[in-house]
Amino acid sequence: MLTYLLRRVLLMIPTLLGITVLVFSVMAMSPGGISAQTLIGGMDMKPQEKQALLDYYNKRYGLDQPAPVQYLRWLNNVSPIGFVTDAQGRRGEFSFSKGMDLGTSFQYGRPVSAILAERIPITLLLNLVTLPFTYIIAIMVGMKAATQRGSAFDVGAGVSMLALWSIPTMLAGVLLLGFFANIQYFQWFPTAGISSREAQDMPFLPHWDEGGFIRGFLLDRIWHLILPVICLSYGGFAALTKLTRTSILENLHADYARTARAKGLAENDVLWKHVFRNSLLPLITVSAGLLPSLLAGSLIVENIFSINGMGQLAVEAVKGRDRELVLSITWISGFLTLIGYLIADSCYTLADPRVSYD
Amino acid sequence: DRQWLKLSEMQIALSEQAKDMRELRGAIASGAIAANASTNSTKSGEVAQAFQRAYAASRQPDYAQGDWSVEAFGTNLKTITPLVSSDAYASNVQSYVLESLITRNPDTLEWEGLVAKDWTISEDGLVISFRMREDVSFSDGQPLTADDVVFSFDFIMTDAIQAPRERAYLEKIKSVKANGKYEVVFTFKEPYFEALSLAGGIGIMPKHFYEPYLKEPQKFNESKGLLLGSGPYRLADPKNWTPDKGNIELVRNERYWGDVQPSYHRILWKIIQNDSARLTTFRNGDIDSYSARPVEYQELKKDPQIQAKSQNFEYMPPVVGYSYIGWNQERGGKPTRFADKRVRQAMTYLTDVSRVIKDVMLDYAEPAVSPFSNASKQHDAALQPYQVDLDKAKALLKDAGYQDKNADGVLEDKAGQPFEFKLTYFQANEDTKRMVLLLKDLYARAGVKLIPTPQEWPVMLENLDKKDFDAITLGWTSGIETDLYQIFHSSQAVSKGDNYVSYKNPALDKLIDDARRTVDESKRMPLWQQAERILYEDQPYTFLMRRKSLLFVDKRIHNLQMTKLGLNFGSLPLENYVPLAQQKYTQ
Amino acid sequence: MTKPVVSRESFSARIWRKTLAGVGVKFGLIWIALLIFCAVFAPFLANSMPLLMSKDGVISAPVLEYLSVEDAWILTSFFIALAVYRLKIDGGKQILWFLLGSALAALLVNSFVKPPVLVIYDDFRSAAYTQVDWKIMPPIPYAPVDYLRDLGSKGLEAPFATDGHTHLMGTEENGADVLSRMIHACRISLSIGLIASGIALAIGIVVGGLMGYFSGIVDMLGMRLVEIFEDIPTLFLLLTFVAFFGRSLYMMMVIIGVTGWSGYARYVRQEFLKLRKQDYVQAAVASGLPLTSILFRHMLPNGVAPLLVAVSFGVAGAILSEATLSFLGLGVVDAPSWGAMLDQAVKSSTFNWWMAVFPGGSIFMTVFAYNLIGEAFRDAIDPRLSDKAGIKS
Amino acid sequence: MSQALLEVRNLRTYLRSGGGEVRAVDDISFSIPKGETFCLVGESGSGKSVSALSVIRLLPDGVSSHPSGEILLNGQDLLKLDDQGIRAVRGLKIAMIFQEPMTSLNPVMSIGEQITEALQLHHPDMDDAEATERTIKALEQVQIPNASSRFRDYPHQLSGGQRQRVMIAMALACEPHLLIADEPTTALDVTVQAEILRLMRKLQDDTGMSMLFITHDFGVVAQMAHWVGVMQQGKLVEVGACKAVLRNPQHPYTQKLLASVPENLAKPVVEPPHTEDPDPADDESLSDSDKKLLSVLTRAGLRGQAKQTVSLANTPGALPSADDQPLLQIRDLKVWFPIKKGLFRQTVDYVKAVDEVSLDIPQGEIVALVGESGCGKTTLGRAVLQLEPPTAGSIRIDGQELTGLSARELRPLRRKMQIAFQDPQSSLNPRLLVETTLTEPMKVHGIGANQEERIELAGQLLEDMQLSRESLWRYPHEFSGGQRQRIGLARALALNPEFVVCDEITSALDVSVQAEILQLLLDIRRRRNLTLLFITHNIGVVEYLSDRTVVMYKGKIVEEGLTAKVCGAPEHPYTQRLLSAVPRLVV
Ligand SMILES: Nc1ncnc2c1ncn2[C@@H]1O[C@H](COP(=O)(O)OP(=O)(O)OP(=O)(O)O)[C@@H](O)[C@H]1O
Ligand SMILES: Nc1ncnc2c1ncn2[C@@H]1O[C@H](COP(=O)(O)OP(=O)(O)OP(=O)(O)O)[C@@H](O)[C@H]1O
Ligand SMILES: [Mg+2]
Ligand SMILES: [Mg+2]
Ligand code: NI
Repeated sequence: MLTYLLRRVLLMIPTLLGITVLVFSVMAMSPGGISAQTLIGGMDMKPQEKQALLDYYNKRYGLDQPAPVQYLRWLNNVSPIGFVTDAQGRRGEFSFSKGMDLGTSFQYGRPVSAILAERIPITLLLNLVTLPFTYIIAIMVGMKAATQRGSAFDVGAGVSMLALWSIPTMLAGVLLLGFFANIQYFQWFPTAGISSREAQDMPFLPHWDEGGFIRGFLLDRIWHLILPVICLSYGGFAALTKLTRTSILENLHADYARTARAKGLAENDVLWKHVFRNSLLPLITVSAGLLPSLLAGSLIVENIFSINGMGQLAVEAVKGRDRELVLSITWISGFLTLIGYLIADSCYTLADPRVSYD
Repeated sequence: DRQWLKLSEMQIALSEQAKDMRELRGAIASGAIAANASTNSTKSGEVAQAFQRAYAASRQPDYAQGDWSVEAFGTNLKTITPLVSSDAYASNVQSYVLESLITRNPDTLEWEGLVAKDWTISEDGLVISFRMREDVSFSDGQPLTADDVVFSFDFIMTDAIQAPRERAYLEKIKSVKANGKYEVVFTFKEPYFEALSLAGGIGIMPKHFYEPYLKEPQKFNESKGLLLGSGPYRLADPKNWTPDKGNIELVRNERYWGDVQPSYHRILWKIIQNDSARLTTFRNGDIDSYSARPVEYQELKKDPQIQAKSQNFEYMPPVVGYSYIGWNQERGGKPTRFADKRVRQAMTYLTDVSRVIKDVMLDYAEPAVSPFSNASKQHDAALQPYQVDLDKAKALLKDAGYQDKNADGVLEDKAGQPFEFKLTYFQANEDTKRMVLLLKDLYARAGVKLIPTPQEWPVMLENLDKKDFDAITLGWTSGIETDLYQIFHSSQAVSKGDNYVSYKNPALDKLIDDARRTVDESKRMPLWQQAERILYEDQPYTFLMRRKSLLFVDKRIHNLQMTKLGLNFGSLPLENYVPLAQQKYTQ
Repeated sequence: MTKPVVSRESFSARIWRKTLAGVGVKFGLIWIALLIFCAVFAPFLANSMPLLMSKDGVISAPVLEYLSVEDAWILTSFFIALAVYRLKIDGGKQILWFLLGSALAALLVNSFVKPPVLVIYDDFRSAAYTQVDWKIMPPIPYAPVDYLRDLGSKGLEAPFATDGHTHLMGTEENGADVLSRMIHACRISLSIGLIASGIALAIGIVVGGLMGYFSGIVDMLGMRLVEIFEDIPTLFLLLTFVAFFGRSLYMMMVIIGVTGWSGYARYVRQEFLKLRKQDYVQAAVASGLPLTSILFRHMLPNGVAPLLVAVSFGVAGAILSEATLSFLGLGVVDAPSWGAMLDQAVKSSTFNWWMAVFPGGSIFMTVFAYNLIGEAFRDAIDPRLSDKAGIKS
Repeated sequence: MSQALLEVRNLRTYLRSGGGEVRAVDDISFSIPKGETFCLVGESGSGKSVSALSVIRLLPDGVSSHPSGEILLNGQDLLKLDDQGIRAVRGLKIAMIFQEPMTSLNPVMSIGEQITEALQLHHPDMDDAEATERTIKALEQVQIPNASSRFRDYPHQLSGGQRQRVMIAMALACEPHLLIADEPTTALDVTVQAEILRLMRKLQDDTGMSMLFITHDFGVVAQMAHWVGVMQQGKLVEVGACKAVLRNPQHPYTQKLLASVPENLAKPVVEPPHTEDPDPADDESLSDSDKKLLSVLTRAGLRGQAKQTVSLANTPGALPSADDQPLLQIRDLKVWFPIKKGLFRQTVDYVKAVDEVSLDIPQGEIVALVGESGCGKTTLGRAVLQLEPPTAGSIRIDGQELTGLSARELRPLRRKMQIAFQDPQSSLNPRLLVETTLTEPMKVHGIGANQEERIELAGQLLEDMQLSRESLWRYPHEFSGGQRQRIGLARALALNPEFVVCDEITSALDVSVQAEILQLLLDIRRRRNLTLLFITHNIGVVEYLSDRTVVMYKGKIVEEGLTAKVCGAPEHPYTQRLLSAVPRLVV
C-alpha cells in the first residue's frame, strides 16, 4: 500500500509539471502575455514613473527574459528542491530542502501562499459540504428509484434529475437568490457571504439565552451555505442518481444477492446488508472526478453569492494576468484533484477487500 | 491626485456614489487659494468652520446618535493599508480613519482647516506653512503633531515603500519641515496652481504606528489591514484586518477630537459582488444605499417596494468625469486617418451625443463640450456642443477624400481602403456597450464601418501604452479645476504617456504650460478657456457626456442634502444621522 | 432444436430502434429538429427586410440581396445534406460527400455572394420599402441586430407591451426583438455544441485509441496528458484561453473543444483496453489484418457506443459553457446568443422575466433534449441488455 | 413413494419476457425421497434452473407465475406460503447452491460472516461465539483447511473449489432437509469437480438430506443420482431410477442426448488423410458419408461401445511418417508474464505460463492439448500464432521461423495458421456482417480476384459448415451459439490455412451441438488435410477426436503420446489423476 501511494505521488509530478507548462505557455502566448506592462495598472503615473516600475518588475520577476527561462526560474522557486536564489534572483547552490516559494502576486503584492491560505479553506468548505450533500440525495433517490424500478417515482426522478442537470448554474443561482433571499418573496436566507458579521462573536453551537435564541456560529454558517450548496450540487444529482440506480439494480440481481435470499434473508436485509455496500463501490470512484467540476462550478456560485473562494480568485487572477497566482491556482487545484483521486482510490481499497494495491 | 483616474476604471471598482465625496476629500484642487483663511467667526463660538454643517445637523430636533451605516462594496478588497491599496473602495474606508490638514467646504468650495487651524502661503507661492490644532489625537490616544505630518511625507517618499503613485504625485514638493510641535512648512520646487491641495491633502499617518515598518518595508507592502489615524472611526484592531473576514467594520473613535462627534456607532461594508444580489440586499434593508444604472433607476423609481423604503437622488457632482472617444492619430509611427482634423470633426458631427444621452442614458447625463465641466470657471460658456449633422460630416469626409467607390455602402479613401475602424471599449460596462452599438448604426449612415471591440482591462492598458488601437472610448474624471497637461500636452504623447492619441498642437502646449505656472486665478482662467477653444476646434477626442449619479438611500438616513459637491451622503464630518425611533442596529 | 430468431437488424439499427423507442427522446429529437430548422432558415424567419415585394411593377427579393455569406453557406449545406441523405449512399461515404459538397459550397458562396457591408435596418421601414404595391414580410419582421433605432426602442420592453410594433417575446436591453435573436441564436447554440464536441471527440479518439491499443509507455504518457486536462477545471482553462485569445465564436468553439477531450480519451482508452482482449479482435490480428482496419473497423465501432452517450452530454455541456462564458463577461459581442441574452437577464438587477424565461428556457430545453437523447442512448446500449451483441462489460 | 420429502405435482412456471410468455416449466411432476438424490438433466434452456428456483421460490416476483401445480415439502405446499413463511423455509429446510462460485458469494463480506448470518437468521437465540464455532465446524466439514483462520477471509482469497465448498457449508449450516444444487461444478476443473462431488456424496451420507441436483453432464449424473429426470423444453420427458434411464432410455430425446456424449459418439471410419487431394468426387461421398454418419450415430447411441472399436482405427500407421519435417515445430518455448511490483513497477517475478515447451506437430495430425485450468494451454496456442510474444524459444511453421518477425513480415505467414476461440459470444465482431468477417481477411491475403469471387468462396465455406448461404448477410447476433461457433471456424478456414488452433471451441456448447461440431471438424480434416491443435479439458472429446494427446501441467508438458495410449495407460501421475477425475458415463 505504501509503495502504491508513493508511486501515485511520484506520478503526480509529471502531471503537475504538465499543468504548469500548459498554463504558462498559454499565458506566454496570449496577447500581451506575461509582461510587466500589464502589471502597471494605474493610469496615474508619468511615463518615467511607469518605466521605472517596469524595470523594477522586470528585474524582480525576470519578465524581460525569454519565456522558457522565466518558466524555469518560476519552477525553481516553486519546487522544494532546486537552486537557492537570493533576493536579486541570482542563482546560489543546489539544495534539497530550500522550501517552496510560490512567488508574489502581481495584483496583490503579497505572497501567493498567503492569499491561497485565505481562499482555499473557503472553497474546500464549500465543496466538502456539497459533495456529501450531493451523495446523500443522489443515493437516496437512486435507491428508491432502483427498488421501485419502473414506478412513477423512478421515471419522475430520472426525468427531473436530468432536468436539473440542464439548468444553467447562473440562472439557478440568480433565481434562488431572487426568490429565497428576497423580502418580496421569501427572505429565508442571506444574500451574500458565508457568515454574518455577528457570527464571529457567537458561540459555536446554537442555544437559548436570556436574550432569546442564539444562532451560533455553526448554524449561521449552515444558514449561509444552503443556497450556494444547492446551487453547486443540483447539477451533480443526475449522474450520481443514475449511477446509484444502475449499480443497485445490477447488484439486486447479482448472484450473491440470490444466495442471500436463498438463505432466507428478508428483502430489506438483502438490500441493506448485501447490495448496498457493493453498490457504493462505483460511487466512490467517481467522487474524485466530481472535484474539478465542483471547482469550476464554484467560479459562478462564488460570484453570485459573494463568497471569496478560489473561484473568484481564479477569475480575478486570469483577468488581471497575475501570472504567479494563475500558475499556483492551477497547479494547486490540479494537485487537490489528484489527491482527491488518490483518496478515492484508497477509500475504494478499504471498501472493497478484493482490491489491494502494492 | 486621483484627478486622472479613468472614469471607467472607477466604474469597475465603484458603483455607489459616496465615493464622490471621498474622492474629493482626498484630492481635488481649485484655484481658489483662500489666503489667510482662519478659524473665522463661527456661529457657536467653539465649533470650527469645518464642523459647522455637522454641528447644524446635530441641532436638528430628531437628531440622535447611534445606529450603523451599512454599505456594500462590489469587489473584495485586497488591502486597506494606506498607500499600498490602490482602489477607491479602500480610500473610501481610509477617509473615515485618516484625516488631512485641510478640507473643502461643500457650500463654498473653499478650503478650510481640519487638522490645520490656518495657513499662510508665501508670495511666490513656493512655501506653505500650516498651523495645526493642538487638541488633535490619534485614535490610540497619542497626540497628532507636526512630526506626524512630516513623517507621512517622508514615509511616502521612501523608495522601499510601495507608493509609486503617491510619490509621483508629491514629486513637486521639495521638502516638508516641522516648525515647532504644531507648525509644518511645505516647500515646493516650482510654482504650482494646485500646491495647497497637494500639501493639505496628505492623509496624516501616525508616526509611532507606521515608523517600525520603515525597517521592514516588505511587511508593510504586503500588509492587509494596517490602518490607524485620527479620524472619527477606527478599526477595532488596527493591525489585523484581513480580506477573508468578508466585510469591513469601523467602530466609533471614542477619543475623537473633533468639535462634533459622529452619529453612527459603526460603519460596516459588506462585500457583495453580484449586482442583483446587491439590489436584493438593499431591498431587504440590509444595506443603506444602492446606486443604479440609468435603466435600472427608471425601473426602480416605479417600484413600490423600493419607493416605500428609500429616497432617491439624481445629481451631477461637479467632479464627475466625462466620457469621450479618442481618435488615435499615430500608429506604428505613421499618421492614421484620424490625423486629419476634418475626419475627426466629421466623426464628431456623426456622433449624436444627445441621442446617446436619450437612448442609452435615458437623459441622466449631459453632453460634454470639453474636459471642463459646464459649471467650471475654466469653461467658456460660448462654446456649445457640436450638433449632429450628417450632411456636414459627409461633406467633410468627401473633402478629406473619402468616397464610396465600389458601391458596397462603405466609404473608401484615396488608396481604396474602406473606412472601417475598431472602437475599443472596456467590456464590463453595459451602458458603454449599448452606446457603441448605437454609434455603429449612426456611423453606418455615413458609410463608416465601426467594429465593436470589447477588451479586458489589462489588454486595453497594454494597447494604450503601445498606442495600438484605432479609436477608444473611455472616461476621465474631472476636478473642480482640471489640468490638461497630462492628457493633451504633446510631451505626454510618448510611450506610456496619457496622451495616447498622439495629439500634438504647439499652441495648446504653450497655453497649458502658461496656465500651470500661473498661480493667480484671474489670469489663469482665460488661458484655460483659450486652450478649451483649441480643443473644441481640433476634436482630438469626441467629447461625449457627463453622467448623473443615481442613488437610492434608505429612508431612515436623515439630513441628506445637496451641496455643491453633490449629495452629502456619507460626507465628512458626518452630517447624516438616524432618528432614534428609526434606529435599527443597537450595538 | 434451437430456433434462431432471425431479426435482420444490424447492431446499430437495433440500438437506434431502442433509442428511439422512448418518449423523451422523441421530444428531444423534435426540439433539435426545430432548432435546425430555425438555424437554417433564420434569415427568412426573422428579418427586417421583405421576403418579396413589388415596387412599381418590379418584383424583388431584398432578403436574398442581403443574404450574408454565412447564411448562404448554411442554406446550401443543408440542402446538400438533404440530398446526400436521400441518395442512400453507404454510411461512411455520405459524410465524405457532404463534407466535400459543403466545402465546395463555401468556396462558391464566398466568391459569388456579395451582400452590402453596411446594413441600415431603419431604411427598411422607410418609404423605399413601405410604399410598395405589395410585399411579403418574414413572420418576425425584425432582424436580430436591428435595434429599432427609428422606432425609438429603449429596450427591455415586455412582450406585447409595446406601442405600434409587436414583439412576441419583448425586446432586449439594446432594443432588438428577442424572438428574432432567439431564432438566429439557434445557430450558435447548435454549432457550438456540435463543433466543440466534434473537435473534442476527434482528439479524444485519437489519443484514447492510441493509449488503449498500444498501452505501455504510450498509455502512461497519454494518461498524464489526460490528467492535465482533467485536473485543471475546464471552466478555468476556458476562461484563461478566452481571456487570452479573444472571444470570437469560432475561437470559443475551438477552445471548448480543445479543453474538453480528456473525458472522451478516457472512455476510448477504456473501451480499447477491453476490446483488445476480445476474441474477434484477436482473430483480426491473427488474420493479419492491417492496423488501421483493426483499430477503426473492428475496435472503434464497437467501442463507440458509450462514447456517443458521452458526446450527447458533451454537446449539452458545451452549450452551458457558452452561457457561463457569457456570464463571466467573455461572450460574443453583437451576435445573438442565448447565453449572452440570459446573461443580460441575470445581470440586470430588475427581473425581466422574458429575458430569463425565453433564452434560459431554450438553453434548458436544448440541454435537456441532448440529455434525453444521451440517456435514451445509454439505456439502449446498456451492457446488461446488449450482452448478446458481444460486448460484455 | 410415501417417504417423499419433496413432491412436485403438475408444476407450471410461466415467465414473462419481452412481450410474450415463456412456458419455462410446463407441467412437471416428480418427487424426491428422503436421503436420496434426484438429478435433473437436459440441454441448456430446457427449464432446469427455473424448476429449481420455483421450488425455493426465488424467481423474480413480477415476472413469474405458476398457473398450476403444487410443491409439497413434507406435505406443506410451498406455493401457498406467504413471504414470511417461505423465508422460514429457505435456508432452514431447503438450501441452494448455485453454479457460479465466483459470484455467488458477497465479495465484501468475509466468508465467516456470511455463514454466521445464515445461522443466526434461523437461530436467533444463538450468540456470536456459538455461531462462530458452528461456522468453523461447518467449514471443517467441507474440508476447508485451517478453517478457523480462514474464517475471516474474503471470497476472493479462495480458489474456485474452495468457494464452492463455502457455498456448500453455508447451505448445510442449518442442516436443511433438501439441498438444491444447480450445476454446482460446471464452472470448476475436472479434478476439483471430482472432489466436490465426492464431498457432497459424503455429506449426504452423513446428514441424510435429500438433493435436487441439476447438471447437464451425464457423467456426473451417473455418479450422483438415485433418480433421474430428463427435461426438454420445460417438460420432464423421462423420469426414472438412474440406472434404468441411462441404460435403457425410453424417450427419443434421452436417447439422442446420450448418443451425443463424446464417449458414445461413433468415430467415422476414415482413410488416411494425407494421401491425395480431395477430388470433386469426394463431394458426393461426403453427402453419402454424412447420411451414413447420422445413421451410425443413432444406432451408436443405443450401443455406446462403438467408440472403442473406432479409436482402434486410429493406428499410428494412419499418420504421416515421423521423418517428414513436421508442419509445426516448437522448441523450448517460454512465455513468461512479468509480475510487476513496487515503486517503479519493476519486474519481481514471472508467471511462467508456458515454460520450455517443445512440441512437433506433423501435417494432418490432430493434437489434443489437455490440462487443468490455468496450466497454459491458451497461452501456448496464442504464442504459436504470435498473438503473445514468446519470451524465448523458437516456433517454426513449414521450417519458417516465426519469432522475432515484425507484424508486417508476419502478415503473409498468417495465412498458414489460424485460430478459433472458445466463446461464441465474443469471437465474432457484432458490427460486421458475416460476409465482411469472412471476406476481409481473404482480401488482405489476395484470395479471390474480386469481391464476388470472395463472396462465392465464403458462401461455399458456410455450406461446408452446414450453414445456408444466406447467412452471409446476417449479423452474428442472429445466430445461435453453435452456429456462431461454426462461423468462427469458417473464418479460421477462410484463408485456407494449414494449421488451426482450436481453443476450447466446444466447451461453451451443449453436448448435442458439440457432437455436431466435432464431426464437422473430423470431416474437414479429412477433406482439407488440416492440422489441428485442439485445446480442451474434456477427455471424452480428446478420445473421440485426436490422434495424439499432449498433457500440460503448470506450463510444462508432462506427458505426450498417442491418444489411446495416454488415455488408456497414463504414465505421469498428473495425467493419471486428471483421467481418474473425469466423470464417466459408465453404466
Ligand atoms: N428471468 C427470466 N425471464 C424470462 N425468461 C427466463 C428467465 N429465466 C429463464 N428464462 C427462460 O426460461 C427458460 C428455461 O431457463 P432455465 O434457466 O431454467 O434453463 P436451464 O435448463 O437451467 O439452462 P442452463 O443449462 O443453460 O442453465 C429459457 O428459455 C430461458 O430463456
Ligand atoms: N496477459 C497475461 N498476463 C499475465 N498472466 C497471464 C496472462 N495471460 C495468462 N496469464 C496467466 O498464465 C497462466 C496460463 O494461462 P492460460 O490462459 O494459458 O491457461 P489455460 O490453460 O488456457 O486455462 P483455461 O483452461 O482456464 O483456459 C495463468 O496462470 C494465467 O493467469
Ligand atoms: Mg440453468
Ligand atoms: Mg484457456
Ligand atoms: Ni455485462
